[in-house]
Amino acid sequence: MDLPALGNCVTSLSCIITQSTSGLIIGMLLFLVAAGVSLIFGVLKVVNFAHGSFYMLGAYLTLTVYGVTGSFLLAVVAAAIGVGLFGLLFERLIISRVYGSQVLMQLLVCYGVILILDDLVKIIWGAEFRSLGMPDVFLKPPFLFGGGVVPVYYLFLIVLTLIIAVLLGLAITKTRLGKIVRAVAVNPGMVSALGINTGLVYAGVFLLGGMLAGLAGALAAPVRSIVSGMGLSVVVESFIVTVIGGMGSVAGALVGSLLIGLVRSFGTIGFPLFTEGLMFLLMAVVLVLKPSGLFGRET
Amino acid sequence: MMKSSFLRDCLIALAAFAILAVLPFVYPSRGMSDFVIRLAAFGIFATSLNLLVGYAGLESFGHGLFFGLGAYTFALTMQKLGTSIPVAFALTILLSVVVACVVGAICVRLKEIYFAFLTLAFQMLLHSLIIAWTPLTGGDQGLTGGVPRPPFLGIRLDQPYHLYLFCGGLLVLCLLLMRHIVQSPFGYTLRMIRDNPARATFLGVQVWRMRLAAFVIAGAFGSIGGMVMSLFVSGAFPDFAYWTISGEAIFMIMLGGTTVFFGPLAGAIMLLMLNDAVTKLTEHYGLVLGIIILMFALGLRKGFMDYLAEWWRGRQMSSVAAPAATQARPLPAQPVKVAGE
Amino acid sequence: MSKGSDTRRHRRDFIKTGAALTATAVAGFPFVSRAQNKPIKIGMPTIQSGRAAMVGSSSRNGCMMEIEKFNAAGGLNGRMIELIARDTKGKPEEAARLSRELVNSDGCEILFDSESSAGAFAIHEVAKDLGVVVMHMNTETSSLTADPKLRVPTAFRASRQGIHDSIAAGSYAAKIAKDKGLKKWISCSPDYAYGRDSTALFLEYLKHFYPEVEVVGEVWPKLYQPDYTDALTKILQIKPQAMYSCLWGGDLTAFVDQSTIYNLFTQMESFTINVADYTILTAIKNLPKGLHSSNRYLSTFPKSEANAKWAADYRAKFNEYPITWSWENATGTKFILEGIKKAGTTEAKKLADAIRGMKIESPFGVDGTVTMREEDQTLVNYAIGWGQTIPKDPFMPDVTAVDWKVIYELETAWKKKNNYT
Amino acid sequence: MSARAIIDAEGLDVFYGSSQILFALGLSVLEGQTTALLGRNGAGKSTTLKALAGLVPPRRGRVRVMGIEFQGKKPHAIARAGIGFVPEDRQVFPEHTVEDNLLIAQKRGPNGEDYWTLARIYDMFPLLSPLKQRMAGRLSGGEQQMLTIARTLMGNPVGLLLDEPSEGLAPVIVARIGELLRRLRDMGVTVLLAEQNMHFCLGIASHALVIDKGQIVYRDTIAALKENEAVKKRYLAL
Repeated sequence: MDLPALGNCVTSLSCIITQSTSGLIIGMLLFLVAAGVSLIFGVLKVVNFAHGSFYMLGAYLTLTVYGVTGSFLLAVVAAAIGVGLFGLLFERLIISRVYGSQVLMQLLVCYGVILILDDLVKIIWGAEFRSLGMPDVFLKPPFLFGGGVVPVYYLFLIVLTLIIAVLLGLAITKTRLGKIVRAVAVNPGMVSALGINTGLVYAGVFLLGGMLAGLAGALAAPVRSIVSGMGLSVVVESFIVTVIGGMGSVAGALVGSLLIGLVRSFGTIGFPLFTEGLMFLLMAVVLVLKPSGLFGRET
Repeated sequence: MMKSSFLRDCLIALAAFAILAVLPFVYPSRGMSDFVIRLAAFGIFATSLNLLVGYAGLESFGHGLFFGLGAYTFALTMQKLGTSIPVAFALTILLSVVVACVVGAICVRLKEIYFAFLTLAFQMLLHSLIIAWTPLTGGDQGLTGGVPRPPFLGIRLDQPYHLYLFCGGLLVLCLLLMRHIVQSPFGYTLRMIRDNPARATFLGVQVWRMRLAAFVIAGAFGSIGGMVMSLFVSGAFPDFAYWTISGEAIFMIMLGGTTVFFGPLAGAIMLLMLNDAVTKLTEHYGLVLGIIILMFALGLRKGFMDYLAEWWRGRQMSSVAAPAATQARPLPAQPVKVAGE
Repeated sequence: MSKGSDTRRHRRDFIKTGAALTATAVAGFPFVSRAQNKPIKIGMPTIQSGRAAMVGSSSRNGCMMEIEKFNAAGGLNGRMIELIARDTKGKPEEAARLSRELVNSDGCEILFDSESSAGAFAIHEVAKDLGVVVMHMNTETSSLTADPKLRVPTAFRASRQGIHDSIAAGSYAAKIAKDKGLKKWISCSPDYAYGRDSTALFLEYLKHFYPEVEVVGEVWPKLYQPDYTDALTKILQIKPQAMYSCLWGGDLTAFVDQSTIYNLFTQMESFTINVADYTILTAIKNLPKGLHSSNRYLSTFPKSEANAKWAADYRAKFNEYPITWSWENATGTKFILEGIKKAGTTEAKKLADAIRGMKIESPFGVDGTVTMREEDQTLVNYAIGWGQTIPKDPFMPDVTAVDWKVIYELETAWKKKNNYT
Repeated sequence: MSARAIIDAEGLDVFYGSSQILFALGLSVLEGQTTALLGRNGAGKSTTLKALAGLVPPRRGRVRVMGIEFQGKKPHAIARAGIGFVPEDRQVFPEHTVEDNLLIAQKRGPNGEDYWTLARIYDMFPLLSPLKQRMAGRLSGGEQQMLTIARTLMGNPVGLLLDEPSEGLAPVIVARIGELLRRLRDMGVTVLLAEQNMHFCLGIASHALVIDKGQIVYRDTIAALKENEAVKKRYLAL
């Protein structure tokens, strides 16, 4: 523990700015994955442990498409769509068969898929870690403000994910489709009795979750190492976010992700050895005080 | 009637122990005895998890807490205090009971998925603690330097046959005890709570107290699994407290079945053998195991022993046409809440 | 007729096995078949899945470089080497289990430990238990061979060692620091045993050679942490003059990629000890210029024909660059094979006696040789040097070799301080 | 003019787990009529409606909507064929506003009918109009019942399955619902009305079915039932 260092940091404006932006960067990428996990859990009551693998697929797809076309934009779009479709297939062919089974059975199925995907990725792209490299557009000196530094790419990343977060939030609260999705989360039987094909809604949620995870993988590709098994830590953190924010809540996923980002960035200064423990501690506290999460519905 | 069935179980246990004792003379192989030791660790551990999942309806993601706690407490007691093995065993179980009381009291009030995540959080806290407390635990390197195995009561665990028989005997004993627990009135109360907590409360059962008791018992047995593992590898590693170890136990009980007492043991045998066979044959272990898991999970949609038991009951029903006395829980058939149900 | 003899042989085998088991039970020694024409089986618990799967492939490739030569030359009186690699998935308990199984069920007579350090300790215990020869190929944790309490007479190490690397790094970095007046240092290393030990020792020797150094901060990202933004911003906050990092593998490439967009490397001298390995050098798309690094494996250092040829052969054979695990495993294998030749047997005690203190020719040695030091059964006199990166092949054109005399001297002092003598 | 059956069922066997609720149940509801399904608590009224709506799949038997087989179809398919279901325990979406509840259910009828708009609904249910933006979970029981019926109407159904709309509500609200059902009948909507309370049905329904222990035990006009003291006493406890 290094509390004096933490004290020094929170009394210095430039440190607060830098660590907060750092928390924001970590949090926003996490949000893209966690939002899918949270929606899928909220609507389908499925613990999609394989969501980290979607993220991994996104990164690898980006690697390949970028390598072939040289266009980062194209690669990002391809990854989002590709992984979205994969999510759709995964829902239709695999996970829809264990709806209503014990949570642990769903977990087993997801684990099976993780094992298969990790190995397939290794067979297709090799066991060694890969790196995409920063696309030329973003190779510019970082911005400086308030004594803090923010690289161009991260600024792009924050703005883009914030836009997506807002759009997603609006879509889920304001559009008819979003309203239906939220209604399915509460009472799928009734929604079905009103003439709405809930199976399509389920598939759609997986499509959306897959697209977001694919996008996260694509956006992570220029800065993170791409390797089989890279989805694991992300999916574990996503579940922490989902629990903290409340299952099924987009706003909760956003706040939870940012909270985890901040815990990580300030925890590095104050509790350098125990940041992971800190995240789980936060999760435990939320579960004990308000099991449904900060933005969750009491059930 | 209760008594006589316990007596019968004791006899079966004795017979099993005798077979284990003779086995190495009939089929001499260190590989086999190593397998039995590992099976003892995971068999006890998985069965103890099923006390929670199958009998009490508490789906824990964090049972590895006790596996890790058991392994580390035992290994540390042996290394640092230099006590005899039975004393270290007793101390470890005692500590596990205390920890289980505290953690359980916090966790069992939550329902379903929240319970699962909270147990996971506690397990990961232990894992973080092990990693961070390097001077005591050796951090991520694990507790190295070996676990001493001084002789006690004529048992010399530094000799392979003794270690084998000790662990095998422990497996038989723990299974016997757990079997006794699930067949006791307490066990039936747990099942009633699992199937209908509201009814149980109505009948005056203190639901959370019963759940806590189940949690503590499962924790104590879980720590025995960890101790056996620590004896086997002669050390302890942070992996023993990582969520993957809970995951493995979950796969064992899901593969083997949650509704039959020996399901978890069958699952442990299956997963260990699968693991050993597949790693021997291919380096694409994940691919093969993943496909097998999917075949089981999507094909049977239940554990292997569950499947057998159902098939057996079906046969009996059709031949005798008598209502089957089911202690099995019907699978939740409805995928989602049906309107107006 | 043939059936009868089969049964008889079977019964004889059975009796023999039974007797062996009794012997095993009493003496704790495994039953090992010693038939003359059977292959010599070597068991290799290693990581073939998960994030560190590269360990397994490059280690096995390194071993095969030597084994194929040995077998092509006729083996040991016609007995060929058979390498059996198994996936531990990076789990120490699996490493322990597989090592036992390889010896007990598969009849392996020798173990190659190509695991991470936690796995190495587990395998070490097994070797002690079963009394087989084990060659540790990858682990750099110094205590494994330095601590006499852990010593096993049949266990050897053929890899770099943390203490050697740290002394070398300290002496090199101190020279640069003195020249450029770098006094404010920060460290950014993975938060686990290797990272902590290596960093503490580096800083100790850096101060030993240049006492004016002040450590102004430490950052400990987790192993396999995908994102280093929090660490980077903390470093930028502190504004040190120099940074030390022993991140490795995919973590290191991500760290370098992320540092680049923060312009971190233009703001301080960076001593990233593990950059100069071909996986890293080729994986990073925009390798920054001027990073200081130790050689993990470079075909240009030691600058010898043998080394260049070995690298070329390796690339031709496996269609990939050799890396540090490749040369370490090749070296370990060579010690075992030379030992077998010298002892004329695979019997554990005799083989261990043969290897102990042995000096062999090697492209990776300082003067064309490396030695398995007698006192602690670990590899010495391998090439250690430091240099600065350029973005293109040969990536690190000028490597300054570090003098082993300095290493020996400080290592002895270190051992004394830790009561390892 | 012989009216065609909007919905008819034959030989329905329905189980919950291992216990059988409906035994070879058959019924049909003719176009334009309001039929009351009467029976004591637990007789199987709700289960019958749910089976017709596809929410509880029958193990045996068949369900037809306007002559087309719908056995084994998902609830949404039956709903799209024009059968609207109003559950007994209301099941509004509590965290959606009243208007959102209505919008979710909005769809054209099976033949492209789009009679029901928000404006017409508020006209028909003046009570809901000032509550548009209120969360449905915060409405009173009577308001929720109104909303549930209104929500189902938004799907422009041809036939309505109404499960005990009067249950647990204050008399003044019950009277309003009765009035509403009469207006729907006059508009030509076909209704199957499950009720315990025969008197509530008297001014609404033209025909009556009596269900007991999962079987239809009586069918006739409601006027005839009113006079049949034996049936009333035996099956309806009146």
